[in-house]
Amino acid sequence: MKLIQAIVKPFKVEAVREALQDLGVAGMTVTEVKGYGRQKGHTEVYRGSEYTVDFLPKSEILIAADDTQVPAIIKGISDAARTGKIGDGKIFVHPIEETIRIRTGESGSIAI
Amino acid sequence: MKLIQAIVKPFKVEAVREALQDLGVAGMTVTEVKGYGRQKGHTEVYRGSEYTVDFLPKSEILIAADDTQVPAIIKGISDAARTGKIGDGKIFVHPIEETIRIRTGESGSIAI
Amino acid sequence: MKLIQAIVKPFKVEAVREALQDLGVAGMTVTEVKGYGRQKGHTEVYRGSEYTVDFLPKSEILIAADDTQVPAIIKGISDAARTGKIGDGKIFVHPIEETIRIRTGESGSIAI
Amino acid sequence: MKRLNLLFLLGLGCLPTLACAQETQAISAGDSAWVLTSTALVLLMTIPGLALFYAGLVRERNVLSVLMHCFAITALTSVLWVAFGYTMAFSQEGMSEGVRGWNAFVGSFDKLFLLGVTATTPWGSIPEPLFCAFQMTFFIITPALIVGAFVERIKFSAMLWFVALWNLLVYLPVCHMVWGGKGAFFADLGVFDFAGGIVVHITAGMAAIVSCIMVGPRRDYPKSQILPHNLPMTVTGTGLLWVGWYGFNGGSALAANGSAAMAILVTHTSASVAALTWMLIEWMRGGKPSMLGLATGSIAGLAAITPASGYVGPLGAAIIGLLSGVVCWWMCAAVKTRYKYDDSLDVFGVHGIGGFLGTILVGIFASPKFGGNQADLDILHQLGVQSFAAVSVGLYTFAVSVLILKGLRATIGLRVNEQHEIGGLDLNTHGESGYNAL
Amino acid sequence: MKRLNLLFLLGLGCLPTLACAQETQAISAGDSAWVLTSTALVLLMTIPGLALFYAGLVRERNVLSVLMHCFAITALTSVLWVAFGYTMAFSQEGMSEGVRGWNAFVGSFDKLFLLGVTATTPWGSIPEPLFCAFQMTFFIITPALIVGAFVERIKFSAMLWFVALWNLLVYLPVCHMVWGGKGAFFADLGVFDFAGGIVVHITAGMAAIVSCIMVGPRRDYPKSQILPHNLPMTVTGTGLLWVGWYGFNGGSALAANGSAAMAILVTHTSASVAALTWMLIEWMRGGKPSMLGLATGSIAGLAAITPASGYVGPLGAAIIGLLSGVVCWWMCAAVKTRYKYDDSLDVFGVHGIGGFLGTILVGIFASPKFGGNQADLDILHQLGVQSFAAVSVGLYTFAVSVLILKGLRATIGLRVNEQHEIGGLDLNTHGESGYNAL
Amino acid sequence: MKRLNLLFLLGLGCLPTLACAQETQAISAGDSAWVLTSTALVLLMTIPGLALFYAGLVRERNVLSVLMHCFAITALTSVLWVAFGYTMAFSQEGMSEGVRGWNAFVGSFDKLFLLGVTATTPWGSIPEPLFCAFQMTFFIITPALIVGAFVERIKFSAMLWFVALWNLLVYLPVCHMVWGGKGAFFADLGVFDFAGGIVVHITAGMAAIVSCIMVGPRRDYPKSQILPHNLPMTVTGTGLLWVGWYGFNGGSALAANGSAAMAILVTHTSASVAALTWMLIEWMRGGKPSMLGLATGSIAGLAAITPASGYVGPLGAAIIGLLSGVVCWWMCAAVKTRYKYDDSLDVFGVHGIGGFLGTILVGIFASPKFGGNQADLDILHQLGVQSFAAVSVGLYTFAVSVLILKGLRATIGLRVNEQHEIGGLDLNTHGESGYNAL
Ligand SMILES: Nc1ncnc2c1ncn2[C@@H]1O[C@H](COP(=O)(O)OP(=O)(O)O)[C@@H](O)[C@H]1O
Ligand SMILES: Nc1ncnc2c1ncn2[C@@H]1O[C@H](COP(=O)(O)OP(=O)(O)O)[C@@H](O)[C@H]1O
Ligand SMILES: Nc1ncnc2c1ncn2[C@@H]1O[C@H](COP(=O)(O)OP(=O)(O)O)[C@@H](O)[C@H]1O
Repeated sequence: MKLIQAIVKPFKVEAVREALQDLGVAGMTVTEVKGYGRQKGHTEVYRGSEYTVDFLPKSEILIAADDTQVPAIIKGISDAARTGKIGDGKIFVHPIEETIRIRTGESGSIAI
Repeated sequence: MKLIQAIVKPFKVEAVREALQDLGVAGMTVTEVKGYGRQKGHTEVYRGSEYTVDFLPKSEILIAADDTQVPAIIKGISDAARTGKIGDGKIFVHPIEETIRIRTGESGSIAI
Repeated sequence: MKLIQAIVKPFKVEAVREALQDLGVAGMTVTEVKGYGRQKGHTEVYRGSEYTVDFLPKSEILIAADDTQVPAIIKGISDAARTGKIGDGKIFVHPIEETIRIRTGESGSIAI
Repeated sequence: MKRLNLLFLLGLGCLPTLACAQETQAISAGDSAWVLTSTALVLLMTIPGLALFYAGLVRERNVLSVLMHCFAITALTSVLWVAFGYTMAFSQEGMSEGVRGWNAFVGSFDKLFLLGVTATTPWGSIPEPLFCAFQMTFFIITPALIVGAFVERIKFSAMLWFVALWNLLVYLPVCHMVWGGKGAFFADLGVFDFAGGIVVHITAGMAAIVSCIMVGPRRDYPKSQILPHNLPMTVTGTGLLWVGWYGFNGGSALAANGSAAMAILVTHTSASVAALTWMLIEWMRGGKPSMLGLATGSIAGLAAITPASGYVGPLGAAIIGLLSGVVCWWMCAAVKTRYKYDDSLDVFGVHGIGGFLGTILVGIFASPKFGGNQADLDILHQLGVQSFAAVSVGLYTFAVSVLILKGLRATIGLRVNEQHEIGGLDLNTHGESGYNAL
Repeated sequence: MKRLNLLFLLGLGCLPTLACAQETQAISAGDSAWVLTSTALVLLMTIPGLALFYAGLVRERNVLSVLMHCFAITALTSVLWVAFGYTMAFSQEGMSEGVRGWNAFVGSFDKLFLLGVTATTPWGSIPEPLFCAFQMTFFIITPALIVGAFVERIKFSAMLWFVALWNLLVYLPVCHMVWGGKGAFFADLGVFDFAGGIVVHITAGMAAIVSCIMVGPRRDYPKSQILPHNLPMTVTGTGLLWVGWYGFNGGSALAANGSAAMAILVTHTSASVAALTWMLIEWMRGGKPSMLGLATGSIAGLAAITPASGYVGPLGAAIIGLLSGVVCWWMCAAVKTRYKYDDSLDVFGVHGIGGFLGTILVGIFASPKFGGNQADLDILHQLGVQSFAAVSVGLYTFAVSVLILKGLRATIGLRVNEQHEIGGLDLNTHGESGYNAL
Repeated sequence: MKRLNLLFLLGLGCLPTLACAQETQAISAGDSAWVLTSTALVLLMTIPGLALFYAGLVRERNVLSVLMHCFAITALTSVLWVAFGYTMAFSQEGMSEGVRGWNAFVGSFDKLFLLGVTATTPWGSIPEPLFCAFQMTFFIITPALIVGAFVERIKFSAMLWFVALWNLLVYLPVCHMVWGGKGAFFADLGVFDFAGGIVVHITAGMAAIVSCIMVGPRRDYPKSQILPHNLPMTVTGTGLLWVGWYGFNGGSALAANGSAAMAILVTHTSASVAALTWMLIEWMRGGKPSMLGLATGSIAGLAAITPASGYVGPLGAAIIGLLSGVVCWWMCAAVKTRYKYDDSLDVFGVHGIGGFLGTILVGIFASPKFGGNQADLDILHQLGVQSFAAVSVGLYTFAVSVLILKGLRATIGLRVNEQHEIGGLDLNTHGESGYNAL
C-alpha cells in the first residue's frame, strides 16, 4: 500500500480531484501549505519597505492507494496539475504498512 | 519506529489526545486538513447560486511511536475517534527510519 | 530517497530555510501545525474562566532529499532550529519510493 | 416694528427648555438633529455593534448564526414596532395621572400602523415620527441583547418566535409602565429610568438567565474548551457599542442641551471606570489584564449608568462604574463559574446585574448631596421606588419568559439537534459558512 | 398683530418648506447640524461600509483590490467634485423654469473650483459648502456601487478612467437634470426622486450590467466555485450601509424636521420588510434562511425606498420593501443564474432593479390615498413622468457606459491578464496581500 | 421692551458668529447637536477606528495588545480628564491677555473633578459639559496615536504610566497654551491651530520618535519580515478615522455653521489629494499603487489639514494635501528606511511630519490671496508665529518625553522580555489570543 503525497498549485486542486474521481479514487485529504522552490516568490512593498516573500501558497494532496493504482494516480495528478510553468509541484510516493478505517476497524486495501 | 497518521473529525481531537495521554504517549502534532471521501459534502447557497462543498474539515494527527506501542495507539485512536458515522476517518502507519530531538540531538526511541 | 519531516518553532522557519539554502537544498514545503509534547501549553482566561491550551503553534518542514544529503540536512535543521529550550521539536526521516516533478514528469533524484 | 420682525425671524427656538411648560411646543431643529443622530447611533449599536461583539465570542462555525440573530431581530421587531409596538408602548389615550386602569400598564391601539403620526405631529420639541424611530431602536436592541444567552444551540425559528412574543408581552408593557408618561404605572410612582436600566437591561438580563437555563447549556459546556473565535471582532463591537451609547443615553434627553451633554459625560465616565476596575481586578488577583476583561467592564459600566445617566454627576458616575465593574466581574467570574449555567455571553451577569445596580444606585446618586441633579430628593423613598420597580419588573419578566419558552419547547422545540450543534449552525441552519479559504 | 403671530410661526426654522418661497433664508444651526451629520453618515456608507460589504464577497486574494476600488474612487471623485463636479451638477446659472436650453441638462461652469462658495453663502437653510459636501458623498458612492459588477478581473487603471469619465458624462448631467432645481429637465417635469433612485441607483445599476458584460465574466464563472471569503465582513458593511442610509435619505430633506424623520422611518421600514421577505423566500422554497440573503434583502429595500423616502408613509414603505425583496431576489437567484452574466456582486439585480422599482412605485405611494404626502397627486400622470425619467436615464446611461468602455478597451484594456487573475489582484496589481499569517 | 430683550437673547444661537462678542451667549440646540455628534465621531476615531488601523498592521500574536492599548488609554485618560485634565487645560482663572504668569502655561485647579460644570453652564453657544466631553476625546486620541511607535514590544504597565505622565506634563500645558483662550501663551501670539496640528499631531509625533528610539526596535527589525497581519482591518480603521475626522475638524468650529462646513470640505479635500498623491508616487516610481499607501496618504492629508481646517479654502487644502502626501511618503519610505529607527507604524512620519507641515502652511494659505479666510493676514509674521509654536512645542515634547521614558526605564522597565516578545504580547501580557481556530 502506498501513500501518494502531491504538492500542487492551489487552483489545481479541483481539477486533480475530478481526475482522481474519474480513476475511481474514493478519498483524499488536502492541506494548505507553503512552498519554497525554483519558482520565485514575489516582493511586497509596505510603506516603502520591500519584503521578499519566498513561500508561495501550495496545496498538499494525500491519497492512500493500492500499489497497482499508483501509476495511474501519478499520471492522473500530473496531467491535471500540470501548467508547464515552474512551480507545478512534486509527487512523493511513501510506503505505508497499514491503513485502518476508524469507523469499522477494517484494515488493508478495503480500508482505503 | 513508526509514524502514525490519523485523519479524524475535528471535534474528536481532544478525545484522542486524552486517550493517547492515558497510553503514555508524550507528544503529537496536529494539522487542520480538508477531507474528501464517502462522507458527502454539503450544499451552500449564496444569493440563489448553489455551491457543492466536497471537502469537509478534518484534523490530521501525527504520532511517532515505537513499534511495540503501535497496536495500542491504533486502538486508542480508533476508540476515541469513532462515532460510527461515515467520515470517521483513517489511520495510516508509516515506517520511519530515524527520529531526532532537535533540542538535544538524541535519536531513536529516546527522541520520541 | 528520503523525506525529512521537521517540526520546529514557527519563528525558526526562516533560519532553517537559510541554513538549508546554504546546503544547496532547493526546495521545501512548510505547514502550520499545532504541537503537543513536553513543552507545557499555557492558560488563557476569558471572563474568569480558565482554559488550558495544550497545543502550541509549530511549523512542519518537509524536504525531499537524496540519501547522501540526509545527515547534512539533519544537522543543518538542528543547528538552525535549536534554542535549547523544551519544545524545539523533532525530525522524522521517512523512506520514499519515488519522487516526480509534475511540470516535466521527471522522476528520481533529478525531480527533487 | 421692522426690527421686531427681524428678531422674530431670528428667534428660532434655541432654548427648548423655556418652552417646556407649554402644551404644545415648537419643533426644534437642533433637538431634532441630535435625536436623528441618536437614532442612527442606537441602530449602530445593534447592527453591526452588538452583532460583532457577540459574534466574535462564539466559535467560527456559529459566527453567521449570531450575526443573523441580531439582523433578523432588527428586521422583525421593526415591523412589529410600526404595526403595533409604538402604540402599545406610547399611546397616551386613556391615561391620567394616578388612575390605574388598563392603560396604566399598556398603551391603547389608537396609533396602530402609526395612524395619525405624520411629519408635522410633534412630540415635545421633536417630530413624533422621530420619537417613534428613536424608541424603535430600543425595541430592537433589547431582544438582541438576550440572544447572547443561548447562542450556538438555539433553533432559529424558536428564537424568532421568542423575540416576537417576548417583545409583545414583556417589553411593551414594561416600556409603557416606565416611560408612558403621566398615568403610567411606574412613572406615576416617580421611578427614575433615564435610558433603560429597567426597560432594557433588567428585562433583557432576566430573560437571559431564564432562557439559558431552559434552553440548556451547549453540549460542550463547561467540560470542553469554548474559546472566542475572533476577539478583534468583539473589540470592534465594543467600540461601536460605546460610541452608540452616546446616542442611547444622550439621545434620551430628547434634546440637544446640557442634559444630553451631561448624560454622555457621565456615561463615558462610568464606562471608563468600570473598564479600569475590571482590568485591575484581573491584574491584582494574579492574572493578566485582558482585552476581553477591559471590554466587558466597559459594557458593564455602560449598562449600569444607563438608568442614572440623566440624574447623576461625574462623582456618582464614577462610583456606579466602580461598583458595576466589581459586581459584574464577580457574577461572571465567580457566580457563573460556580453554578455552571451557560449564560454563554454573560447577558445576565453584565446587563442584568449592571442594569439592576444602576437602577438602585440612581436612587442615591441623583441626590445633589452626591452630585446629582434632583433637588429635594428623598433618598430612602426613592430607593424604595427603584427597588420596587426593578424587582417587580424582574419577576414579571421572569414569569412571562418562562411561559413563552415552555410554550415554544412544547411546540416547535428550542434547540437544534445534536449533529447540527456539533457541525455548527451556520452550515446546518443557514446553509453558508462565515469564512471560505480557498 | 396678526402678522406678528404669523411671523412667530414662520420664525421657528422647523418648517423650512414654508419658507422655501423666500429668496434667502437664515441659516439654521439645527438643519446644518443634521446635514453635517448626514454627510459623515453617507461617507461612512462608502468608506468603510460599501468597501467591506463588497470585499467580504470576493475571494481572499482580491480583498484589497476591492477595498482599494472604493477608497481610490473616494479620493478621485472628491477631487473631481471640487474641481468641476459641483458646478456642473448644481450651478443654477442660465436656468429658468420650462426653458430647455443647455443648462436644463448640465450646470454652468461659474463655480469651478468652488469659486464663490464660502462659509457664509447659504443654500436653503444650510451653508452652501455643506450642501456641496453632502452632495459630494453621493458623487462618491454612485461609482463605488458599480465596481461590484467587475471585481476580481478589472484593470485598476481602467477602473479609474471609467469612473472619472462616467461620473463626468453620466452622473453630472443626470444629477443636474433631476436635482438641479427649477429649469432642470426632469425637475421641471415634476419627477420625484427624493434621495437618488434615478440619480444613484438606476445609473449605477445600468452601468453595472453594461460593464459586467463588456468586461466579461471571471475566468472561473460560473463553472467553478467562487465563494465569499469573509461573510462577517460583508455583514459589518451591511450594518454600516443601513445606518448610513439614515443620512442618505434623511439628510436629503436638507433639514432636521419631520420630513427627515419620516424619511428615516420609512427607509428603515422598507429595509426591514425587504430583508424579511428575502429570508422567507429562501426559507419557503425549501432552502435555508441565510445571513447573506437577509443582508441582500435589506440593501434591496434600502435602494428601492430611496427615491420614495420623502413622499410615502409606512404603508407605502412596507409594500415597496416587499416588492423589492421579491423582485430583486428573483433577479439574482433566477434571472442571473439563467443568463449567466457575471454581475459579480449583483449591482444590477439589487441596486438597478431596486432603484427602478422604487422610482416607479413612488408615483403611486406618494398619493395620500396610500399614505403618501403629495396631496392632489395625479397617479397616472406621475407614473408616466417617473417611467419616462427612469427609462430615459437608463437608456442614456446604457449608451454612454458602452461608449466609455469601448474606448477604454481599445486603448488601455479592461482586464488584467490571466495569470494575474489567477494569482489575485492584490498581489499582482497592488503588490500586497490582505492577510499575512506568519 | 423687556420682552424685546428676551427675544433678542432667544434670537441668537442661529447665528453664533454674531454673538461672539457678547460675554455670555445663549445655548444653541443646533450647535450643541453638532458638537454632541462630533464628540461621538472623535471617540469613534479612537475606539474602534485607530485601534483597528493599528492592530491590522502588527503581527497576529500582538493584535489584542494593540487594541488593548487604545482601549485602556481611552479608559485611563478619560478618568484623568474628569479629575484634573479639564481644569488644567481649560480653566481660565488667573488669565488675562498678554500677561505671562503661571496660568499662561497651564490652567488652574478650580474645576478639579468638574467642580461647577453643570448642565446649564454655557461655553460659547454650547453647554460646558459638552465642551468638556468634546475636548476629552482629543485628550484620548493623542496618546493613543503615540502607541504606534512602540507596539509589539512595550511593557503594558510602562505604556500606562507613560501615557498618564505624558498627558499630564505635555498634553495639558500645550493644550492650554494653544487653546486656553485669551491670556494663554501661544493664543496671545495669535497662533493658528484649528483642530490640533500642534496640540495633537506635533506632540504625538515627537513623542513617537523619541519613544521608538528609547524603547528600541523590535528584535526582528529591520532584518526580518514583519508584515501587517490583516490589512482589511487597517482599511476599516482608515474609513472610520476619515469619517471621524469630520467631527475632529468640523466639530472644532464648536458650532453647526459655515465654518464647520468649510472645515469638513477642506479636510476631505486634503485627505483625497494626499491619498492620490501617495498612490501616484508609488505607481510612478515603478511600483504598484497599494491600498496601504492610499490609506496612509489619506491619514497624512488629514493630519496636515487639521491645524488649517478652519482657515484655508479648497485650494489651500489641495496644496496641503499634495505636500503632505509627498513629504510624509518620503519620511516613511526613504528617511525611515535609511536611518532604521523602528517607528513601527509611522507615527512620526505621518502624524508628526504631517502636523508640522500643516501648522506651517496654514500661515500661508489662511491668507485670502490663497483662498483663506484671514483678511489682512501678514503671512511672514504668521509663518514666524507658527514656526515658533511648532518648534518650541516640538522641543518641549522631546525633552519631557525623554525624561519620562528615562524615569520609567530606570524603574519598571520599558520592554517585555525577549521570550514574551517572541511569543507575542497577547498571550504573555494579556493571557488571551486574538483568533482561536478550533
Ligand atoms: N525538495 C523538496 N522537498 C519538499 N518539497 C519540495 C521540494 N522541492 C520543491 N518542493 C515543493 O514543490 C513546489 C514546487 O517546486 P518548484 O521548485 O518551485 O517548481 P517545480 O515543481 O516546477 O520544480 C515548491 O513550492 C515546494 O512546495
Ligand atoms: N484514500 C484516501 N487517501 C487519503 N485520505 C483519505 C482517503 N480516503 C478517505 N480519506 C480521508 O478520510 C476521511 C474520511 O473518509 P470517508 O470515506 O468520508 O469516511 P470513512 O472514514 O467512514 O471511510 C476523508 O474525509 C479523507 O480526509
Ligand atoms: N511522539 C511525537 N509524535 C509526533 N510529534 C511529536 C511527538 N513528540 C513531540 N512531537 C512534536 O514535537 C514538538 C516538540 O516536542 P516537545 O516534547 O514539546 O519538546 P522537545 O522537542 O524539546 O522534546 C511537539 O510540540 C510536537 O509537535
